[in-house]
Amino acid sequence: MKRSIVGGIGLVGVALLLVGSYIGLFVAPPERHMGEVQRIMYVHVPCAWVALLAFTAAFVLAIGSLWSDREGWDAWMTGAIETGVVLNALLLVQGMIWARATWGVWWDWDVRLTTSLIMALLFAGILALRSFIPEAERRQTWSAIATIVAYVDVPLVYFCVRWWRSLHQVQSTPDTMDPAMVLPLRINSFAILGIAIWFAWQRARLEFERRRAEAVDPPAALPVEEVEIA
Amino acid sequence: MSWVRQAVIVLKKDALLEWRGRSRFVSVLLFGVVTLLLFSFAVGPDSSALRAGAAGFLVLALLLSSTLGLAESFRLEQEDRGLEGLLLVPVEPLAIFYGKALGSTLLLLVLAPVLVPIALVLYAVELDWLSLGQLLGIWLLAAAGLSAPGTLYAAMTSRLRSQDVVLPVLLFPLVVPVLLGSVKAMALALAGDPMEQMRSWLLLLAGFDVIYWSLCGVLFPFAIEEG
Amino acid sequence: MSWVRQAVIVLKKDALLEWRGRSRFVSVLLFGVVTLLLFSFAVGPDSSALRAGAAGFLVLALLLSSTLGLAESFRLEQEDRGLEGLLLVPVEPLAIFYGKALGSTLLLLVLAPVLVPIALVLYAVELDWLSLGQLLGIWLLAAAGLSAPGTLYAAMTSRLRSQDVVLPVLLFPLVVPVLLGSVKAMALALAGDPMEQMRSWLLLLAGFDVIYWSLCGVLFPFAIEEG
Amino acid sequence: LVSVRGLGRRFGRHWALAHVDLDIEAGAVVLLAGPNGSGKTTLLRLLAGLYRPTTGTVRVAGEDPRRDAVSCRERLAMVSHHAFLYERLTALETVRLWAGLSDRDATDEALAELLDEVGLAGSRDQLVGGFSAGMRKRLTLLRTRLEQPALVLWDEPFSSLDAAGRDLLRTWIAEFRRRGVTMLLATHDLDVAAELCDRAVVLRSGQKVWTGPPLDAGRRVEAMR
Amino acid sequence: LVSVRGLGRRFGRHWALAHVDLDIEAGAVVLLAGPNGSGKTTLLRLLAGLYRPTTGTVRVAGEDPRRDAVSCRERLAMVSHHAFLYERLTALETVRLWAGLSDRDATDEALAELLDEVGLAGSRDQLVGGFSAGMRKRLTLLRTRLEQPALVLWDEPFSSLDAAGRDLLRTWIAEFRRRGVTMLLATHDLDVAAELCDRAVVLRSGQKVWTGPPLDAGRRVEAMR
Ligand code: HEM
Ligand SMILES: Nc1ncnc2c1ncn2[C@@H]1O[C@H](COP(=O)(O)OP(=O)(O)OP(=O)(O)O)[C@@H](O)[C@H]1O
Ligand SMILES: Nc1ncnc2c1ncn2[C@@H]1O[C@H](COP(=O)(O)OP(=O)(O)OP(=O)(O)O)[C@@H](O)[C@H]1O
Ligand SMILES: [Mg+2]
Ligand SMILES: [Mg+2]
Repeated sequence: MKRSIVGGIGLVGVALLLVGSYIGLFVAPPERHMGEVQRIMYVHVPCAWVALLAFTAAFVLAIGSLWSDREGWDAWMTGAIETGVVLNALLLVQGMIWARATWGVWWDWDVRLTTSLIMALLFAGILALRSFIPEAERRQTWSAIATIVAYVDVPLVYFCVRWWRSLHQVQSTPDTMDPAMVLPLRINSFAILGIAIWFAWQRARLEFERRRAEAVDPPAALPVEEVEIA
Repeated sequence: MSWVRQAVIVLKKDALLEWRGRSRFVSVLLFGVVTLLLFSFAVGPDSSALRAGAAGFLVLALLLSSTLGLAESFRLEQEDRGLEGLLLVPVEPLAIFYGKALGSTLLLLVLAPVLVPIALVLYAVELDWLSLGQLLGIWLLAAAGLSAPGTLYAAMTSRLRSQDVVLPVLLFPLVVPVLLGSVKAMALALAGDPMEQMRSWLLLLAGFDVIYWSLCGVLFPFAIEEG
Repeated sequence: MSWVRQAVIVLKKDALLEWRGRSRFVSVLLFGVVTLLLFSFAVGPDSSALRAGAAGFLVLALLLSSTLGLAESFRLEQEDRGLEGLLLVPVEPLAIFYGKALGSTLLLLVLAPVLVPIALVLYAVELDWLSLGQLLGIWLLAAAGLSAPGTLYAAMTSRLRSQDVVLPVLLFPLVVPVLLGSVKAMALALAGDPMEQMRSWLLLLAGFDVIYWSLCGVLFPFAIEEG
Repeated sequence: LVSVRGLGRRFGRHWALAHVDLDIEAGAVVLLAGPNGSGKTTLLRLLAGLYRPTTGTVRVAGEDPRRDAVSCRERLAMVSHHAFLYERLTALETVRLWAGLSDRDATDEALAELLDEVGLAGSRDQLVGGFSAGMRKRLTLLRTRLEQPALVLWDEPFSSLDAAGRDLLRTWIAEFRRRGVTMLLATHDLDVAAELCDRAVVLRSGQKVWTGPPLDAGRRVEAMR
Repeated sequence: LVSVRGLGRRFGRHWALAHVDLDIEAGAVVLLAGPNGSGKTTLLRLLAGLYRPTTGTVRVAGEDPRRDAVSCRERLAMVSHHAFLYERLTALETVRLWAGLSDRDATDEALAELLDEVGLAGSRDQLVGGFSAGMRKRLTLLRTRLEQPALVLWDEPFSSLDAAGRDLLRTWIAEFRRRGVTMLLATHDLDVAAELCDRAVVLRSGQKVWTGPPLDAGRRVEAMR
């Protein structure tokens, strides 16, 4: 039941992605200065948004999993982090391609780019940390702690372009954008969100099952012999 | 008993151990010095490149020393489970955190009077008193910024087998803002700050310090109780 | 029993422990990567300065990784006095030395395929196949040169609690020549070698390797038996 | 004072402790016996909140030693396999540290007297890193005297001690018992311990298999071979 | 087999051992008794060449354990306070390592049988880092079986062992004795040890103060309080 709902969300996501990308590639106008490469924005920005969202979800789940040590929190948190890391990696790759096309370099130590890279390293580091800890409870607590600590970087990724001068573009609003660009951007954002939910759910379930597999049942209870004390 | 008093006792204990194992302080120091030296070998005899990188090298030496110092401090706690002994007394986890973080900050501060002059000489930088003051202020902010998350992660990784290596992996990306902020600010202090950019970097450092000194304090009890 | 066979067993044991704490290898590697990243933050966005320092940063990352790896390896030996247990079997001290030194060299070699490409990308260096080959050759020589005295040093310092402060002071001057040689040679491999200076640096490195691998082998039994 | 329900702890795929129910009224002294690896240490560490239970609950004076760690541990003292020492402190500095942290403003003379009591007067300014096995044990035993515990968890306190040390420890335990301190005593020296305890619990493969008079515990453990 | 003359060892300003003369003929079993901190461990470690003598000489089968460390240690096995384990090896891997290094080409079955003998068959693939105190001790005892020693130095081998473990160890020592292995047994369990030994040496503050029949050693140590 739950499974089919999530599967449905994923499928809708894929469908939306096709529609949105079609509009983005063939219907929306090219950008004035950058030309056709700018169309990479229709995946770049949704990836960025959903990655930030995934890490935010992981942050909330981490707080939950410190609060009550329920296993579910941990599994979902891992799913969210993995999703975020994948999207973050995609974001970096797309961004680098875009940068090569418009700025002429693959990489620049610009604040936005730097903070995004740090974000990827931080959360990938948490996944690494998890693999080093054999005990499930400790793994849960420690990765929750590391997630909360790492999350401080996430708002920085979002706001850094406003706080420091940056090569990278500052946020625009729908008012400052061509409506023909806003539509495919919106569609693709929901598309990637749907796919991300499906992916996170799969990973969370896997994590859950992994933990279940570790958890062998206790041996059958032995009888207790009680001798009266004189 | 108030945890503040406990924190002071923990700090004093660490200072005593530090003093007993002077060797350790000397070698952290030496490590810093040698790192500075190595950087100048690595970059070569081109003194303008050296001067340009001086701030960066100084901060890197600070960073590496801090990692080593913290890792060692928690190794002593694990040797005969001293930390567990503290928790059983009981010492408030908060006291352990702030005691250790403060101790680490102080240790890094003590490095300044040695490392800074060496860097200035090696890298042929000239400095007036104002800039020197700025430099030390930045040093303090950076030391504090490295110590808080460093203490948290050192406490966690000291229970892992390979703490020496896991610690930097977790810590380094986290403290990149500290690193960047202090490198930029120091470079401005060394080379002059015509465009008044220093303030924003100092704010970044101070903001980082405030956030992590409180956040890590909240998280530390969870980290340390995990048996 | 021949000490060569024992050395192999020691090496295999270390490899197994390494594998169990896979974490450790991964993190030595990550440590190297992160260090490389940090250098580029520290030096700043000026990519020509970065390119100039690429060789130096690579060697420094190698040095730091090797120190960490070796220190960790001997820490495992001290945890429950495993090393003493080996000596009592008895294992020839020579076998321990060559087993450990070889293990360390191998660990450092495995780092190359990851660290070198990253450095090349980060520091925007372009390279043909010949230079790449040279680079790896230098890497091997440097790894060996760091491992032999490093093993000796780590064995001594792992007992440091009751030993003198001088030991770290002894090691660093020992390693600096290896460092210098490999930085120079790598810089030539990266930037081209119009004046054919590479040979002399390689000879220097090879000479150091031969000397250290035999000298430290001779000294190791003394270092390890000091109780 | 102590109440344990369905307690279990798993390490990896191995259950070190399972299905343990245990109630200890205030003032009782319970002998904890069982072969090597039967889960004694694990049980004591769970009571001190040093491990998290995999299943079941632990209550010490109604509190959960994990959630309310500090207030639980104010009540208890533990002597464990590890001595909790810092190699580079002297004996006196060590007890001064412990006393300071538990807010007992003891003078150095008072502390030196305590050291004298465990026969370490001559080594008070020696670094504990150079202590012999028995001297370490003697020093760690002092923790029970510095705190004012209502519950003491002894994990093999007799090991490494010489005859004099054992006698001393025996009188201490008897003294604690007289003062109404609740105790759990895990040891393999069952003959020595039996007379000090009110009742015994025998563990086997992590499960409680027997409770009864302490004098019979030895026979019960023997029978398990 | 063992000959010690004027042996002394100083740590810092403290003499842990002084003026010790001792001769042990091949096949003799000597009980080493004395209060905590009297120098038993120090003496055994000097015999194994793990400490350098400050004064005096040590000879094992005519050789100096410092100069000819390897050939001396081929002859001897030592069970010490430390178990010499690597936390991340399993029990089987540990004995395989020891066997391999001492050039005994034992099959895994043979090694597993040895583990079974000390009751660790069920834990052969468990990492020793998770072993209980007694299980570690049991594992380290196997070192005496893997080498073919002419001299065994036992430093408190009974501590942490349960009753079954102690019995097993007693039979092992008796068996070694029958086979003519020379042994030095430092322990505080004097009643258990007395019957296993030929004679006793009592140390006090690092000096040899008494030698005599093992059954009287306990009384002699008691008298020292
Ligand atoms: C690796 C390189 C890059 C990274 C890591 C990166 C990262 C990000 C992130 C995290 C966002 C979303 C945050 C927000 O909504 O403010 C974003 C948005 C955006 N990026 Fe990038 N970016 C990169 C390269 C580029 C390049 C080369 C361009 C084009 C010159 C570009 C143009 C944009 C635009 C237009 C937005 C949307 C801003 C808005 O209007 O809200 N990015 N990028
Ligand atoms: N940290 C751990 N990791 C893995 N396994 C553990 C751990 N602690 C205990 N065990 C396992 O749990 C079981 C019980 O161990 P425990 O230390 O409680 O035994 P014990 O009764 O104290 O034994 P002993 O008398 O030898 O001290 C053993 O099989 C041990 O291997
Ligand atoms: N490495 C060392 N550094 C400093 N002092 C030491 C060292 N080893 C032993 N000593 C001192 O030497 C004395 C004898 O110690 P040793 O360990 O030989 O005693 P022991 O007879 O084995 O005692 P126990 O019965 O407690 O094991 C003690 O006073 C101890 O403090
Ligand atoms: Mg135990
Ligand atoms: Mg001893």
